[in-house]
Amino acid sequence: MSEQEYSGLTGRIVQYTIQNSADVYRLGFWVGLVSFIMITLFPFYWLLVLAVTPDNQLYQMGVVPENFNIGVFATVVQEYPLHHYIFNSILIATITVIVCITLGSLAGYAFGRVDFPGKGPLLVLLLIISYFPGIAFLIPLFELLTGSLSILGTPTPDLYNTPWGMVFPFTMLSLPITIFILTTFYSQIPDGLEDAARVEGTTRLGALFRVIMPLSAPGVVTAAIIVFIGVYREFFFSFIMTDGSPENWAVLVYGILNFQQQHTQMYNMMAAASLIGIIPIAVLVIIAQEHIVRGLTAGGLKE
Amino acid sequence: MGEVNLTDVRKEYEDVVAVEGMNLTIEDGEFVTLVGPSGCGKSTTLETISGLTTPTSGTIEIAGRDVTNKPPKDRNIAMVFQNIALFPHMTVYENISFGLRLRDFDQEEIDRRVEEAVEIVQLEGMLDRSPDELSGGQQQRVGIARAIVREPDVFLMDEPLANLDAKLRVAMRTEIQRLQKELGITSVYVTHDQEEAMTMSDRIAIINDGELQQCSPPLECYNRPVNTFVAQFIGSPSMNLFNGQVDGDDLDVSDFSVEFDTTNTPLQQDDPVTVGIRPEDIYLAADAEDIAHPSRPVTVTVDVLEPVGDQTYAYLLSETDGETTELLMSVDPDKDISEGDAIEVVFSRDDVHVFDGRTGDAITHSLVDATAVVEEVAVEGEA
Amino acid sequence: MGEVNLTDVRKEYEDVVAVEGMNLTIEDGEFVTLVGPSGCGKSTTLETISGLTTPTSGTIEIAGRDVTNKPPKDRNIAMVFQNIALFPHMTVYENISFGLRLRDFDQEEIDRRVEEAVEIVQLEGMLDRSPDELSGGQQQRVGIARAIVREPDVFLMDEPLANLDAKLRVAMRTEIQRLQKELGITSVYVTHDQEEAMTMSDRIAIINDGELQQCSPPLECYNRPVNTFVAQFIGSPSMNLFNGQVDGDDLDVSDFSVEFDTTNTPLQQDDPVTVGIRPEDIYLAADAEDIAHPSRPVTVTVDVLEPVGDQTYAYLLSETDGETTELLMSVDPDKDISEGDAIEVVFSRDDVHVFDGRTGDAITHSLVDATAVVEEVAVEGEA
Amino acid sequence: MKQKVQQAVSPIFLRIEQLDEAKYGFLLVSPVFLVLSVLAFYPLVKTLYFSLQDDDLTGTHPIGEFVGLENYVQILSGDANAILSSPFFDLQAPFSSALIVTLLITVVSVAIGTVMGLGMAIILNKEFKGRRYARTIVILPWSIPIVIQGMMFFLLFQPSLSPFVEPLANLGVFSDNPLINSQDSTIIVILIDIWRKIPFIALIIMAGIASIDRNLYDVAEVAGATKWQQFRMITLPQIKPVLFIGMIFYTISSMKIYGIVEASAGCSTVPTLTCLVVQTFRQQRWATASAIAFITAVVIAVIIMVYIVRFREADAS
Amino acid sequence: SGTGNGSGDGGDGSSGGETPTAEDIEYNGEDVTVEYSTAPLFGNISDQLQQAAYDAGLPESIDINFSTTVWGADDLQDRYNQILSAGRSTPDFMLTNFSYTPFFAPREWLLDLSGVLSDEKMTELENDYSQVMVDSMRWDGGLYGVPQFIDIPTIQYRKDLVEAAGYDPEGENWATEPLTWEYFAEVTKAAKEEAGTDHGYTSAMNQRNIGSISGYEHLVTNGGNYFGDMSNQNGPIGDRPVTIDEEQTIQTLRQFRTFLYGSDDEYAIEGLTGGITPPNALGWDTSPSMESFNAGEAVMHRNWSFAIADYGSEEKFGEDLGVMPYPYGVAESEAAYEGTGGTNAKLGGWHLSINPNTEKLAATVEVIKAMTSDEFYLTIFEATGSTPPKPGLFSSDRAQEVDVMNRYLDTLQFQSENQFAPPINAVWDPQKSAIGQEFHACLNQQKSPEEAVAAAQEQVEQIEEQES
Ligand SMILES: Nc1ncnc2c1ncn2[C@@H]1O[C@H](COP(=O)(O)OP(=O)(O)OP(=O)(O)O)[C@@H](O)[C@H]1O
Ligand SMILES: Nc1ncnc2c1ncn2[C@@H]1O[C@H](COP(=O)(O)OP(=O)(O)OP(=O)(O)O)[C@@H](O)[C@H]1O
Ligand SMILES: [Mg+2]
Ligand SMILES: [Mg+2]
Repeated sequence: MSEQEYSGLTGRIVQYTIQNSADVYRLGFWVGLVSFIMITLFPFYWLLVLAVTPDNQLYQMGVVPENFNIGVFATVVQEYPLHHYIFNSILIATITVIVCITLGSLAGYAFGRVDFPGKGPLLVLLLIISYFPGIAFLIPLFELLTGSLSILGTPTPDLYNTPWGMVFPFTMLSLPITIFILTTFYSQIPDGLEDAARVEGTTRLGALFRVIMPLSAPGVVTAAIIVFIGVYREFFFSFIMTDGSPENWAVLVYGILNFQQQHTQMYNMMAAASLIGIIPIAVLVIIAQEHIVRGLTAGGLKE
Repeated sequence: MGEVNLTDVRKEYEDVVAVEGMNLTIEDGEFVTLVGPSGCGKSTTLETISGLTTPTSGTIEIAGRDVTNKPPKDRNIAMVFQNIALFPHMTVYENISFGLRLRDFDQEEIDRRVEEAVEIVQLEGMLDRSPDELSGGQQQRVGIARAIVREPDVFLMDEPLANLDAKLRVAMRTEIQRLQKELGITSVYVTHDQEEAMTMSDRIAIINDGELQQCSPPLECYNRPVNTFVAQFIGSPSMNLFNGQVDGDDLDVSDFSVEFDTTNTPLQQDDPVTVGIRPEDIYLAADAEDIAHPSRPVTVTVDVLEPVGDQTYAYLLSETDGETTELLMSVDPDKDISEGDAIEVVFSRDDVHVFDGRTGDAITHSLVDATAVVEEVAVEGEA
Repeated sequence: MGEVNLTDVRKEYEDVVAVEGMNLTIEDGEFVTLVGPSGCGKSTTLETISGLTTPTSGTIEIAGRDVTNKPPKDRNIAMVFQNIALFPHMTVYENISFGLRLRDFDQEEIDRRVEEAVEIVQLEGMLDRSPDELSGGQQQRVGIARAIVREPDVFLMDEPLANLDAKLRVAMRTEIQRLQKELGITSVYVTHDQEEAMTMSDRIAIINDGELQQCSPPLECYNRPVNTFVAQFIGSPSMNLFNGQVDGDDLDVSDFSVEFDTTNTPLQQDDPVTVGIRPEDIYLAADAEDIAHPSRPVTVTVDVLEPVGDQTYAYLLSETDGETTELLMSVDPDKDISEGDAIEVVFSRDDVHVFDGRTGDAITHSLVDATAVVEEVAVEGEA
Repeated sequence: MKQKVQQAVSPIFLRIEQLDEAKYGFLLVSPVFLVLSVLAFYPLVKTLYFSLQDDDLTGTHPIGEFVGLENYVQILSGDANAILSSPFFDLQAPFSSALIVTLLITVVSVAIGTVMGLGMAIILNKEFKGRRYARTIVILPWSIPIVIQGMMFFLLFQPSLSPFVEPLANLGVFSDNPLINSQDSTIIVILIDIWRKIPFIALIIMAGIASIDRNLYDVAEVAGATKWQQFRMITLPQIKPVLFIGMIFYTISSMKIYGIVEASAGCSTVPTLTCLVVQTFRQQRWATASAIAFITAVVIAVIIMVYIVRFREADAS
Repeated sequence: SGTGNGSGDGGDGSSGGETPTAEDIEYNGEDVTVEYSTAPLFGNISDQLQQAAYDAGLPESIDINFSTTVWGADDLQDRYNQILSAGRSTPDFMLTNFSYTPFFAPREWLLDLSGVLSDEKMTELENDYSQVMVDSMRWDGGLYGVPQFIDIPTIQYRKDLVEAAGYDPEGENWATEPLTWEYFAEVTKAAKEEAGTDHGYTSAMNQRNIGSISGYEHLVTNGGNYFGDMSNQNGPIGDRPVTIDEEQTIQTLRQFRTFLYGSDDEYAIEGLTGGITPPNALGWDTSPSMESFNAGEAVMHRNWSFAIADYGSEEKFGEDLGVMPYPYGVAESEAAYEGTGGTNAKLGGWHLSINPNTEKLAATVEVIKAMTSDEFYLTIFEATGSTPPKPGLFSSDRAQEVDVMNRYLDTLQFQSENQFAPPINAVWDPQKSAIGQEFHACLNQQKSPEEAVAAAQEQVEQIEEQES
């Protein structure tokens, strides 16, 4: 290419871009990263501003809060058992994750690695569940889970005000996505590794838990995070399935909605409670994301 | 322990037949090597034995038990995979001890066995590494160690030494053999290395295109190949083969002929034959007195000389009526010939092989005493 | 095209030094083979040349340009990976044409080149398969095809033929060489196969423990190894080495001695030496007249005979004062010896190597005319 | 103890192991389908049954007599619009007809959200200092309870409270009071939906990228591929299945969007399909609610069908 | 009056709903805990309320378990829907809204209290309570809830600003003598300009509020209604007049347009002072509508009674806060329909209802008794500012002693006597949302008042027809 072709400002930019593609690439990376973090953080900042702005000073709020009222955080924790709600949420989410990953792994393995007739239709059937708004399940499910339905004369167990009353609906709602994610990841693990495990003497299920799941760590962790977060912030079923007291497994959102009064909402308290409620998720994600760093398939197999 | 028995095994993939009509019995404690061109079905055969693949038809027995549809874990086999297949999420130690840990061996026993295996494959001090921190050869050795700690009934090894250098390869070969003999483990071994096949095996099974060609002790394969395929495949550099036909008491090849009495053979006048001579059975005419039954001398020109250390390969050309035939001969590096020389060579008639020109099946392995062989070969060809 | 130049290259992993002080120049169009024991740093060396790994220190130049910190794509190289690494989501055709498609070749050109490459690696008719439907050897050939379609400046091949049978291997070897010479592509080739290294290379670089030992033409490595490591590593079966010391005009080994005039060497009385003799340089005493300078005969017993087709390896034991020394000798299969025989052997004194007993460095490669060699070796040792 | 359990269990495993592929597959999926038949399919069948009945507003039970597909006919023909807070489908008023609004939100949100999620995943997959924190931060929007997500944006676009509305109005982006304007509100809902879903799609893609064999990039790099080519020829095809799953669930979830709508602009300003379901449900028109839920599911099914067919096609070529 | 004998048929397992016998409601003194499903407002002070109940005569052997759910009539309705339709026996009683009546009462999902409350209590309900409030829980002759507290909308305003503009609220006795909308607008405008505040009059006017609350009230004070006379509020559906497309309604919308956009608006009423309400209000629910008044940037503000305690506190406006009844457009005597015209305001408030499936009916009745005692009403008033449903209590000594609120009791009492209940039936929900949408479109200048009322009329009629 001759020099003249690149004249003028655009030309120079083009030329610079070509010659310093690495720099441009890095610039793009940083611009992208910073803007994503800004996009993400801005609403959080807004939430923080809402939290520290005293209840009655919302009108014509500035970008920077004029009056700081850090005390809300203390109020929220001290006067309301927010930690109890959070604990309930974490526990319910954890149980759901365990149930979903366990059941989902079996199905994910079958769908991803075993050939059996009717696989496609069954997968579609699974997907269909998620087509329905949660409320479409509500009436029959409520009867079923609160002992109002009797099957062959015996009433179903009453799970109202127990964690299971929430775990079951959440499991039902989360299983489709869990299975789809796990199926995808499990199917990508090379056969060779499963073969090796089986020759070493595991059953196929043994190979699933010893080799395929650990190797699909990014997928499993992602599915777990998705289920966890989905449950942690869910409200519809948690609202219906408990009476709202923390002793009866009321969840985080209950704690937050405590600050909603008949005609008014204490935005600052709600914001503060939400911010506190996010902490466990942040911790979880910090820990869990390590497993999404790099797949482990590299170096294991020659193919 | 146990013999392995493949009966009429056939494995088809969508449009490829990988293994066809495989009948093979491996005696208890025997060491059989599978060899054959790339893609001929060696790995597939191992997979059917291991249970990783169910044959399309046919049965597989181990120790007299039909295991055709049994999962691998019920077969007590250990396998070294061609693609190595280490568990990337485990350390070397965990990889090697995987099979033992599955079986609830106590920790001491596991450690002892792992240590032993690691010593054999010379990987001391690497137990804590993860597979991706190992070189290709080291990974392969971990794969071997993982199999040998197990002391199974049957060893299946798919090119376990492919990535190792000659010295290590010899060492490992010896160790594997020692272990195999000591524990009496029936073994099926795939290799592309002739020397390995020749030195390690009780018998060599030569496969082509999914079909078993011959399964005999190494030297028999070398000296008495059942057909041209085996003749060419076994031995490196491979046997020279020439097409010719029966011409009275001679076999005529384009530019030379060898004397041959067809009386005890099914050959008729003008029948097409393939004549095979190994490079080391060609001698300079000057050395003709060294051999018992030299052929008539043939005049050739030396095309290329390729020294390979202890030997030199001489690529010879013989020309008649414009037709050129190539011959490969191996000579002592200190013989005084150079490229372009015209020289005279003779064949050892004791070692000239004759094959049916149409089917490629062996007719005799010596021009001097042909009778007995043919029968024998015929029998073996059906075995 | 271009020469490749490694200066003081060092590559460390956390606790392992994989390559150390590597100085190596590969001329434009030259074919250099890297050999060495498993884990010695061959692949790592290739990776630094390719740019996949940045050396911890040292520089790499290609065609005179410092590329130490340049990414692989700026180096115009093609590489065959030891772990093959085909793209699992692409068919054979897509795998092979990958590099061409990156460069906007027109479709016809791509098809033409792919066809050519496929023919070379003998994979016709498999273009539409996906890699997991191929046998190990077939996969490896796809890997080779993927590299050769590219016609790059530099070829890097890491054990490209490891999974192929002897016949195919010879064929591929010839093709790779032909291509390389035709296009004049500078090539670095890793192999563990002695024969491959000997027949293909312009020079062989022997690496041990990350350090370059010798880089010379094949026969020179074979005949004039710079130290005991190279001596043992090159040649299969490997050289017999005996420890001994200078005793006047003799070199004394435990149970025999050879005459040697130390005048032109740095050796002093009682200095420890290592004496090396290749198996093919040992002769039956009966054949002593065949060689120019036979040594004194040594009496040994035949322990094991191992026939390998065109040769037989004889493992010999010589016992003196309760000490046993092992010797390996290669004999013609038709020599009349059997296991347990006591026989007399002689060495060809022209081909006995002497190494410094402490450092292992070569002192001479012939007992008959020692002078010149030492100097030469010394120089080469530093190259 | 452990031994005993094993002894008891191992024959079972043995049996399982010896099943043929088909039986084995069925066995493994059976727990899930067992659980789901009770927790999902049974309720759905019952809901389907509801949808074939009449609403009974005065009887002892909200479900009346069997009327067959009457409810569906009424909803689809527009006859039911009167009792719905917003029409189900009305070309005259696109921004107040639930189907159109929902489809619009979904299409725009999925298109933009997926691309941004992909970008985010790629950026967060690079190694840099503080990456684990960046990843965490970026995932958080998704973990905020939906009511609060809605509340944040409600307050953000409240002209009397937020400092941002006026500048945006001056720029001509929004009107002075965007939350009472269906068009602006729809855009705001789309924004919220994108904002909260990016982390979801990014997380899934990140996991997909993490599972790609690093060796493939080595090969590509040596073959001379630029970063872009590596992305196009390796990353993209390798994450395609994962991306596909992510998009499917993104789409489904956007088609069911409700919570953030209710908490921000309100269902009357941005009526979505689920809004209609919830509102009729609350009015104890269970039959109508059930019918709308099933229609919603069918609409989603059609969209997903298109996805699957397109994906198959793309896969085949 | 007899209770229905239908069962609370919600599921196969339900068992409640039998007409309670005298025995059922005879509390025998055993230790028992009853569960009360309530809102955070009460849940947060449960100890205090429990004590108040004991003070009001609740036997100490009865323990009340407050299960605090959330506020929001909609969310609570979803929840009760489930619990009641499934026939659960807990909670034993709950806080309910009259908007639930048409959904729960006909199905007997709530207990008809006329069978369990003492005659004395029944008489009291008929005589001493706000009748609209009590009536809002009547259905087909049954009574499904007892009022717990009443919400009374008023105009809360800045007396200081109004006075600064030269008006005399005290002298003109605004506290119990309603203003006309014309005068109200004039005062507002003057005070706003004098004080330089951002807004004059603020109110929650989003779609949810305009048709059924703020706009509805306004219409009623102008002598209009959606269904003619107030006696038609609840039905008969299909057989009552629909009277939306009428002059009063158009007039009401035009008044709003004038308030919002001033006299420049196409449909502004000539002579009416305008430009006092910010168009932002069209996006406001109660909460945001409070912010500008809170910040001192508005003169007049329509809100429920609960807000008075806060605004009138010393930290806020203290004595500067004035409260007045809702202004009116047409005097009662001149109103087109019975029950409309003059000051009026929409009814708000909550009730206590009993789960018909409760297994602790007797104890529950005891609790209800205690919780509807004057002492208890006054405790709630003191603790939360929620006003008693018995107007007479405003003049009680205890009420007079409640800080801040005591200054405005006259107004509250006055307004509580001028409250109307919205329709209580199953079609009101779709009707109110149709009206709300049309009104909102008009106020948002997308439709003319005529178009809006015509469209609303048409939709409401259509629903009437379909559901009759
Ligand atoms: N990622 C890594 N981390 C730590 N050590 C490594 C890593 N990669 C290679 N090594 C070590 O570096 C040394 C050289 O490895 P390299 O792969 O270059 O060997 P090689 O000569 O190719 O061996 P082979 O013939 O077995 O393939 C080995 O000892 C290996 O264990
Ligand atoms: N999954 C598969 N689908 C289709 N064809 C296959 C599959 N696996 C193997 N094949 C084909 O079956 C034949 C036999 O393969 P196999 O792996 O047994 O060969 P091999 O003898 O081990 O060869 P190599 O020495 O190259 O490893 C080959 O032609 C191969 O292409
Ligand atoms: Mg193979
Ligand atoms: Mg290597």
